[in-house]
Amino acid sequence: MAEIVGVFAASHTPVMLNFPGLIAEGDLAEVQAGFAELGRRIAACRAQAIVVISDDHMHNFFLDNLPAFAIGAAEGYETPIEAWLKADKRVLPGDPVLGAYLVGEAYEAGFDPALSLNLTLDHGTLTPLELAGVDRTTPIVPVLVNCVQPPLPTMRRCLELGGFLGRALRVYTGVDRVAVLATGGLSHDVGTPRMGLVNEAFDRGFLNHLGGGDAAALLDFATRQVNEAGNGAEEVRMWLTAHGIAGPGGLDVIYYKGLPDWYAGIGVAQWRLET
Amino acid sequence: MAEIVGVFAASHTPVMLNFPGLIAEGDLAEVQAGFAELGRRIAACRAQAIVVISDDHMHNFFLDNLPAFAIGAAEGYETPIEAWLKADKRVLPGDPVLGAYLVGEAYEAGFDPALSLNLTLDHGTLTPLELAGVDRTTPIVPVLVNCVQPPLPTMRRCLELGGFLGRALRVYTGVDRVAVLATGGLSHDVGTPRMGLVNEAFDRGFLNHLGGGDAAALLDFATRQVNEAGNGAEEVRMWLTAHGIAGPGGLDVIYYKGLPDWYAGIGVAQWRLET
Amino acid sequence: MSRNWVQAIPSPEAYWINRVLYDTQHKPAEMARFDADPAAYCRDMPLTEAAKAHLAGPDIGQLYLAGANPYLLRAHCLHLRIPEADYLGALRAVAEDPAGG
Amino acid sequence: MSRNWVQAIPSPEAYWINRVLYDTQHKPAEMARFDADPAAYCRDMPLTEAAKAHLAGPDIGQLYLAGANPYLLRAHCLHLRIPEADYLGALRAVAEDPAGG
Ligand SMILES: [Fe+3]
Ligand SMILES: [Fe+3]
Repeated sequence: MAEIVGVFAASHTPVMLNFPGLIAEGDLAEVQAGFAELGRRIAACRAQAIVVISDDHMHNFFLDNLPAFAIGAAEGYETPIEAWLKADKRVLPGDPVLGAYLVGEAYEAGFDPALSLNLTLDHGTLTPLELAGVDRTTPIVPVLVNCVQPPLPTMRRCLELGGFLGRALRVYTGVDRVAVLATGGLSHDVGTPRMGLVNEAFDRGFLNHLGGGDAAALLDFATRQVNEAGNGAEEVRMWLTAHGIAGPGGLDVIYYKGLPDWYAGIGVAQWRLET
Repeated sequence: MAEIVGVFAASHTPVMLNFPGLIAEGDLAEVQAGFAELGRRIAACRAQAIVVISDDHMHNFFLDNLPAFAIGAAEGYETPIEAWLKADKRVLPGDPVLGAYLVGEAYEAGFDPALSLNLTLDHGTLTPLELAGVDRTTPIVPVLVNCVQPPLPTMRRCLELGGFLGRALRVYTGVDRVAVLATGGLSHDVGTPRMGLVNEAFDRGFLNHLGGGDAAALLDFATRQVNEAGNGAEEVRMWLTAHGIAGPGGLDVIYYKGLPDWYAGIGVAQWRLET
Repeated sequence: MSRNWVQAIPSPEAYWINRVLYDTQHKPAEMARFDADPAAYCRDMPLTEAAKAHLAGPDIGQLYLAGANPYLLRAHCLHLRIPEADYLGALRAVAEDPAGG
Repeated sequence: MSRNWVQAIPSPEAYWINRVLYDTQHKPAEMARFDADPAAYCRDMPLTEAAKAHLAGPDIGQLYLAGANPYLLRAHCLHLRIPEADYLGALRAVAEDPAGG
């Protein structure tokens, strides 16, 4: 039976890699330190696989066949798909057995994710791995949640998906140690008239709810307030999925600051796991 | 609130249109009469929209993004996608409002179908409409269930999807009268060493279970026996979805015969709706 | 109250706008054809006349209001090398509440 | 006991076999290139050597056993105008139980 050895979340944005210097030097040092600490903690997990929960920014998926959830079961994933992203072209190793297991268990448990045997992953998955310096040989399983084009899965359903993933991972016998990294959010806008605004009140409220034990209040907050926090804040769905995996043990916020010049509220956090 | 004015199911196979004369003349007359009766009953429904539940035979969907369930919300659907199918190229009118409603309600109700705004439908959806002579102006909403490439959604989940669809349709206010047509099955093999075999015992057992009131027995039968009935028999998932919509009021089998020269057990049926 | 999305589901017009944005970004031959003559590229697509004009412009604000996916539209503008200030200005010009609320 | 499927999920080899079958059926230019020289078409794909040989043959039975999707494989054989009896014979020749059970 696998142990979930760490559940983490971090914001992602292409600006992190393309134009890090847009923010003040002190801020850059702090946010880089936050991601470095994330990297140290992930490394300390000695995970044999990392479930990376992110979204596809209209690269692999389009309106002809737009999945609410998709799970990858490939041997590897080319990345990044964005020609303009300042990152090495490389292949993230996959764990096809764990990916296939999660799809099959999802179908048994009343979830309907799409299966993907071929994804070229985008900055959503890649940038936090890059910034945190995550070991390039640890296999990943991508879980993709639609946050970029309505109709979107509900906040509640994303939390429930996490509950399922947690149960399925804990009885998986293929590896002993699994980590989880959710990426995206917090408040930001991409391609809207509000682009450049962040909403620190939303972000701090959301992080507080993740740290507390009241799932109903968490869902209510996310569902009602997300329209005040920007279309990029729809990506808190990934944090909710991670929360569903980790359970209500509390949240350790490694870093948070609203960084309008990076167009986003940037958070890095780790859940405290009940033992 | 919409009334569900008819729930039907019929087998589909390209052979119906391409090589109808492969079966004996008497059989052909009987099966054509069965589809004609289906057409008369559908016409008598005076439905303002038809939810057509079928599968995509690896045309619109591939392993890069293979949905368990997909719902169409387009204004129209070109068909057929198969160049070799003997059918007029035409556009099936869609009901985009009803399609969008069903996707949104599915997400609220704990189902995760993919959204599709552009599908070129294949013989699965088209052939029963053609053979039954369904009015070409009635808008459809395609619901596509993966039956052609494992991992497949469970039989249970397909029945549950039907339960959801029935509840959502009955409270829909956009039209007054909705019909449902499920297509696919019954026993047959496509592209396997068993191709050409049919399993009448399976087919009659399955039809009997649909007519009875025991959902657990129905699911148990379908789940355990499908491997004796061929990979094409995986398409009984669509019949289960229709059964979930209709409820356990009983089944009126309009036509059934195993037709090995059409490579399939061909069934045409209508559910008796509880009023 | 502010809203994150212009449309709850893409309209038929928005579908085809997004189809142009998606295809050009993901198929180099399509992008080359678009770049050579945007108006010609759009002519044979089932786009509304308004959408053809907005894409050929481009009129970023009107594309946004018509339901262009914000991620696809942003990547399109990056490809066109539209200066960031112009891009943001075009979006802000169509905001309901110019304060951004 | 008989089973409907060779694989519970496509193996990496099966993925690429199916990719060839899918792409050629759905993209006329790919089909033309395949038809002109199947071996050359397969050469640059990340296929196993065995899969390349089975596709170039074609060896219908071996493709089936390797996890080719039965629907894609059938359509491929229809495109190649393989006589129905030969197609069925090739499949039956690899059946575990030739009686079809
Ligand atoms: Fe993002
Ligand atoms: Fe079929």
